[in-house]
Amino acid sequence: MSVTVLLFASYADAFGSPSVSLEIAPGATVADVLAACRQHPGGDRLPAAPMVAVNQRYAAVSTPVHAGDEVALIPPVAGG
Amino acid sequence: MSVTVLLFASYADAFGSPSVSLEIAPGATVADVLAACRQHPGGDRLPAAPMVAVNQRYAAVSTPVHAGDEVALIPPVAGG
Amino acid sequence: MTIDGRLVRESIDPSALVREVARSAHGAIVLFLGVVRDVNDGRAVAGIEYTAYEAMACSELRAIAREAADRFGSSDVLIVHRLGELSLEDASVGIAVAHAHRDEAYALSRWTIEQLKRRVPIWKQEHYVDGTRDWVDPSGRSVAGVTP
Amino acid sequence: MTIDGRLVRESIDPSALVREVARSAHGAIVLFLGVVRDVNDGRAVAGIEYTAYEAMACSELRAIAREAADRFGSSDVLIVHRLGELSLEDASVGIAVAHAHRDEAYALSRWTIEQLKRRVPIWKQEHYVDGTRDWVDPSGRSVAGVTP
Repeated sequence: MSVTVLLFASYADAFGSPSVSLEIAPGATVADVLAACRQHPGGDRLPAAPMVAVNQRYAAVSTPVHAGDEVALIPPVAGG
Repeated sequence: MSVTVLLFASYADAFGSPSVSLEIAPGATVADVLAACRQHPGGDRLPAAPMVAVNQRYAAVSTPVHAGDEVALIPPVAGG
Repeated sequence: MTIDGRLVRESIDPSALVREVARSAHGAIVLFLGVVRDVNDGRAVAGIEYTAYEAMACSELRAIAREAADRFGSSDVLIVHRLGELSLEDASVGIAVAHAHRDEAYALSRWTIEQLKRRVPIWKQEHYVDGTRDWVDPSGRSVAGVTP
Repeated sequence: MTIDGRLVRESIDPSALVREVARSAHGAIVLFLGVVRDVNDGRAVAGIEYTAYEAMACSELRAIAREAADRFGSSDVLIVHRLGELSLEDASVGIAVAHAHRDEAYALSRWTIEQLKRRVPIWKQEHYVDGTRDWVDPSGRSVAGVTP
């Protein structure tokens, strides 16, 4: 299935894009999405354990990802 | 010598006046001023150890009082 | 640079206080406002009248602002206390402090209001909804027979 | 009653924030402002651009306001974060909290800004006086090769 991953700030710069489309297997988790992102050009610049949000909530690497979910990689936050 | 003592808030209410004039001996201290205040009508309502300011600074009972000094009895403060 | 304390009779404008302490060296501003509440010690409050030993209160406010700025270094501090008749929700005191960092700005703000409550010769008479009035004594001591 | 978080693009008005949280049950209001400083980590800053994952940032801001209000009870909490290009002395964040008592108001304010800095997906790119730009990473980790 196809999943779109949103990218922001330094991650968007690293990938050269505000999002990437990935093909992942049904039953995939956040860990699988991250592995697929690392194969993408620029994906080697991701830190060891980036924060990930699924449907606008912080998610664990074990969180399942379904078709239609909003997945986002969250660079270190710097609000305030 | 003559000293005018400023009174505020509940103390002014107790004495029925915003100030009292007292006669004290040369060489007198804040303690002497307080003793004279207690003889004044309403002076019995003062607490055991009221705060006193001499020339707009908090003073100890041992602080000397000179002619022309600005002496004030300071009720418990309640700013803020 | 602002290191000052003032007594005022008009209402306190939060934006104006903030403007006075803002500088490009400061990353954090903390504004504290003390506000007239509808209840104190279980009694329904209608308003408060603030009075002061004005000359001394002014010099104490300025001294506190100076001591606060010295304590934490490179800070702007402005303390404004209102006198006269205040209604519910009116601010009686405004303390604006600015510092490079927020840790210091919070500590400064807190230190300043505690000093003000301890030292500055200002008094308040609460007016209650039932028509009575009372001098407020935060220390718990009171002048025998003065309060109704 | 106000328990809310918002993203804005216009400048933050301290008096407007204070007005929204003021109620006659509250005796203390604390307003925190984060402001663009002229220096960060020893580099001269000319301005900052803030961006966000807007939908999630909004819901995190609201969640923090709600958690803060629940933590301390009977409080009003308003968090406003600005996005876009900011100049020196512009406020990037404003947090207004109101509570019956000042102890709780200070604690609430402090808790809220720390949560915001930890959780809300907002990023800043500093623009330096020397013409360079850099993503700010308060955690110290950075994306290899992305910063110039």
